[in-house]
Amino acid sequence: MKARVHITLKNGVLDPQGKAIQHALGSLGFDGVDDVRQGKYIELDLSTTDKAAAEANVEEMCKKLLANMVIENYSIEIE
Amino acid sequence: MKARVHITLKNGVLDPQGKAIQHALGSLGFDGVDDVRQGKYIELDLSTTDKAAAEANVEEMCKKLLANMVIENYSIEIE
Amino acid sequence: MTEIIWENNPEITEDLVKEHGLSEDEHQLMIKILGRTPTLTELGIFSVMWSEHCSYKSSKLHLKTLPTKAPWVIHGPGENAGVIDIGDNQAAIFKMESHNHPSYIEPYQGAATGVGGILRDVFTMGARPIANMNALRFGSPEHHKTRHLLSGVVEGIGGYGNCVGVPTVGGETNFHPSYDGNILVNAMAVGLADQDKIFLSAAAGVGNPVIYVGSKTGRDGIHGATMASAEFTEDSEEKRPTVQVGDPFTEKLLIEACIELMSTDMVVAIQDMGAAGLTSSSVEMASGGGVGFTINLDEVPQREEGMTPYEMMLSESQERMLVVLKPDRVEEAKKIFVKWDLDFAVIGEITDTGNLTLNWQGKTVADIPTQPLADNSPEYDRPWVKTVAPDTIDPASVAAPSDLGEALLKMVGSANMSSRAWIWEQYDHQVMADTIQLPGGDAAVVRVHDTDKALAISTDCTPRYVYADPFEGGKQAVAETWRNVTAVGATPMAITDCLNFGNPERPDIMGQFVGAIDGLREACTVLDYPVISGNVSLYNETNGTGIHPTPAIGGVGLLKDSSKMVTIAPKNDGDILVLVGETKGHIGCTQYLDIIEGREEGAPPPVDLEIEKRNGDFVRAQIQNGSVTACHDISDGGLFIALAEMAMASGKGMEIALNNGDVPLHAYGFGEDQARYIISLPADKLGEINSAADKAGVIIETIGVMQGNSLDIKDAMTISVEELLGAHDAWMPSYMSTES
Amino acid sequence: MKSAVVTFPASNCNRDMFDALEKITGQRPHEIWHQDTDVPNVDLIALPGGFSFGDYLRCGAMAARSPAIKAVAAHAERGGNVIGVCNGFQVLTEMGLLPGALMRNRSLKFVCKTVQLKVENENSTFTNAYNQGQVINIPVAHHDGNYFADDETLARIEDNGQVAFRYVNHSGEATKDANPNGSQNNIAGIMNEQGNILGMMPHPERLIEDAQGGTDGRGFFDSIINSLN
Ligand SMILES: Nc1ncnc2c1ncn2[C@@H]1O[C@H](COP(=O)(O)OP(=O)(O)O)[C@@H](O)[C@H]1O
Ligand SMILES: [Mg+2]
Repeated sequence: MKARVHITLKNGVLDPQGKAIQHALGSLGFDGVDDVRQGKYIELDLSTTDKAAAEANVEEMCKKLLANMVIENYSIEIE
Repeated sequence: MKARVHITLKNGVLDPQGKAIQHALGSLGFDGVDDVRQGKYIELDLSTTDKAAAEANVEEMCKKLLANMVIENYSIEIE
Repeated sequence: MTEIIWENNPEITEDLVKEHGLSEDEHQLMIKILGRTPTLTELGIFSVMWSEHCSYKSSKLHLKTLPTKAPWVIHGPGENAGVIDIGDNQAAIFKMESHNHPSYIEPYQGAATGVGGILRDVFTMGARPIANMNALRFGSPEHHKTRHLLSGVVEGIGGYGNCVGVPTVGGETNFHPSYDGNILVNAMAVGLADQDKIFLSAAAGVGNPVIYVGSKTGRDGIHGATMASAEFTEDSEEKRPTVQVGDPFTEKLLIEACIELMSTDMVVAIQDMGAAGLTSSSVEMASGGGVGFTINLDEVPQREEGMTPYEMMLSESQERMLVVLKPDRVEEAKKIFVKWDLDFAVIGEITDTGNLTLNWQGKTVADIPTQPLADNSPEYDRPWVKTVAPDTIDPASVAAPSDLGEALLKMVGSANMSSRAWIWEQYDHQVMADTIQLPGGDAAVVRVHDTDKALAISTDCTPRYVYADPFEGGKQAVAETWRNVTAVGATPMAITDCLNFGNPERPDIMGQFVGAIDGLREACTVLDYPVISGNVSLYNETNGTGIHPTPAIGGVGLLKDSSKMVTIAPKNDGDILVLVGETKGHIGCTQYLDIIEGREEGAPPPVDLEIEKRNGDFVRAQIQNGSVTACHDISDGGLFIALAEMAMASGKGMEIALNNGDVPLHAYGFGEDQARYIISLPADKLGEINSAADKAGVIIETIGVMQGNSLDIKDAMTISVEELLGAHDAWMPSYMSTES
Repeated sequence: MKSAVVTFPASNCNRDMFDALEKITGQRPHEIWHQDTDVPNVDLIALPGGFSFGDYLRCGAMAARSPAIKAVAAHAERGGNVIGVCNGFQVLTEMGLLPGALMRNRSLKFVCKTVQLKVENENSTFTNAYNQGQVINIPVAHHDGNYFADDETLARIEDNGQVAFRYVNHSGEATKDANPNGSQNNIAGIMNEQGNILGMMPHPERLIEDAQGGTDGRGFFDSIINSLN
């Protein structure tokens, strides 16, 4: 199965990258961009076919490695 | 409106970050991870309310800045 | 008096005061200063200003006793960083600071923002930063968090320093279980300025505009300063205060913009927003200049909506500065910040009231006399008990190892003595193209751009010595930086210190602090090596267990002619190796005793400062007159380790015969007697050096010659340099590539 | 030789490049700010190392879209010489002036150390002062120097002799251990087909005086000067 994980910064945590992208878009003449936030997107190919197990497993991976729980949130989709 | 952009590496392009994550997951005892690919996830807040215009605009942003078309693909969702 | 608006203001209860870390006495003093009950914003301001971190309330009394003056000291403690004269109207500006607690919670960002903060302290004075250093202590390598913390801290330091383009040229790294729950991340920055272009923080000129520049203010690290002043418990990890995220890109722009601004004559005063952000910067600038500040908080650039005055004043968002400009120069200054894409806002002006007056949404939310806030901050004479120094261990009582060569290999490949290349290769240590002594030597050396001069920098402390005997350990920390700076041929000029200790409310910990300060004072005095800046970090404890007392010292020296610099690597076969200083085989508290015998015991080696000075001055003179081809001081691990390090650095072997008399060879070789160096020289210089040593009253002895491919020590070992390198280089990469 | 150095926000080797050019050519280079829309008439434009725009989003991405870059491209179009060192190399690939891309180092870690490079093509504008196959020391300092190109591109640049420098060991072999970042074919620096644009990750400007530990970087600049005569 495939797991898709989104890792984003928690609210209120400064996002220097997002800020810089927003600024760069402005200089390239793109108007009306009020905010930009950058996160990570991770795709995992899992050998299991048990959706619940996959979900629990990926949850563990996020907590242990993929996300930095001090400043980041994660969300998981399994398919 | 919100635009969500996923930027992923093209097939065949080496992904050092994905490889490293896969390896690290293995050493942490997570079995059955066949492949990992890492990409970027960018959220944009747009002031327009015209979905088609937003889509076209973000498409331009991807081509001009957000993605490197030599190695990356992008996909856009508007909401 | 201004009418203080109470709307939206909670009642200032005793609990609320307590939560802000203020004692009852401090609460009463605050009321006395204000002449009334504080507003919430005012309570927040008092609490951070009177926190241990900002007020030095437990340490002030003792810090005052440190020597801070010398003819070459331009500004000592009291400014953002210390300043020394390095000739030709140039000045070196430096300081070291801790970022311990944030780095334990989030190692990458904690360490990164530590680097950012110390850089601002240096460039706020008008200096271009030219070198970063760090002093790091982690828990035992076996502790389950150590790898994660080490990798995050190193990446964070590199991530920030590399991006801003200031070379990270050296540091020190120890592992010890006492840091398991409380690592130490101390960062030092060194900058260069012209002496007539040094900027201070004292504000002046009623009516002058107060300008905010840099990044916007968010809700980051609110209460960081009070956190840095509180002991850790298991659940402070859970509370996870909003972590400050560093933005090195903005910092780089800020450095360039500030340097550009300061090249004009527009600036009256300037101050970075460090711990306690807008609060400490505005209070220090106002009280320092004996003036008042009126600030309109609505003008503060804000990253988030709905921020309260309390939040704005206590936010520790990074990459911000406060500037007082001359009148009518606002537009001109603004152009510079617009060019560098930084926020720029006029947020207030200088008044003659002496008060910090904060307005927000048409109301006054705080009105505090700054002089009493700054000057009447609490000062404690905390009770302390002297540390009882352990007995000296008789070298003859420690059995010899079965194989001296194996012992040496084990030591060069141990956690605490192995190569740190894994760390420094993650730091850009050559950007600016002036690094002329790379990491791995005794001191880092960076050229003063476009001159023949260079600065030598070293950070040092041996916490196990300080723990055993704070006074001797304190002396030793200073002496070791002095020795390291000397060993490259530089003249030691001054130090910065970062004093990391446990809970000062415990008399035994306070005793460590007082003892160490006494040692620092004595060493600085005898070595003519004043303290010009520093930082105190207390409450480094977890669940009541304190760290080893760690007064990290950053020493800086000057090489007037950088072509005279030497490294630890002898270059030529046939060079003679000479041991400088007396070897008695002091075995207590040594690396040998710890690594080979598993004993952390005994008195540390005593430091005779007179001999230290005599030997160092002799060695430096020989380097400066060109007699010496390489030099290495002898510290951790003793003579054998120093020889091995020289052999590894040069890739060449040596043949050594020691005259150990009745000292057992293992104690002679691994003992950590102080004030010693190994120098290498061409054979034809030997006569000259011998007579110079005689004249100076310095004990020296020829111990061998550079030759072959092995470290060959008579009656002790023959080990190929390759094997030494294998063990030395392997530990850290292999440790870091295994998962915990 | 007349030269110019482009500075982007958070370039940090611009002064190093400037000083190296000044010392070696004896003439002060021009300074180009990223927002300048025209560039002086010079023999060489250098894109320096550093972290333009923080290296946020992708290294070199934002710099490659700045106003001065259009003028740099026009200069290259006219046959003018352009070099990009480290971040400058990343900018050149992002601009599409050089093929391929620079990905995160295989180790995922920043790497700063002195490496050995083999000179692959002694006839080029940028290497003629060295000998074919010569092994030189040059420092690297980067987080994203892992050169990637698709197979076809890779074959083409190899066949055309566009590879200028390769990471090797002391004996001149392009081994895995000698490769500090995982680059394909151990590629450290490449040129465009016309041979007037070069990008490389290592920093020749950091090794031009004995005090810096050697002078192996000088040959690079000397080559460009030679090629103008
Ligand atoms: N241990 C110390 N030894 C000498 N000076 C010290 C020490 N600790 C702090 N100082 C000095 O006290 C002043 C205030 O320090 P600090 O609050 O850390 O500065 P900042 O507010 O700039 O971060 C500085 O001038 C600093 O150099
Ligand atoms: Mg400061």
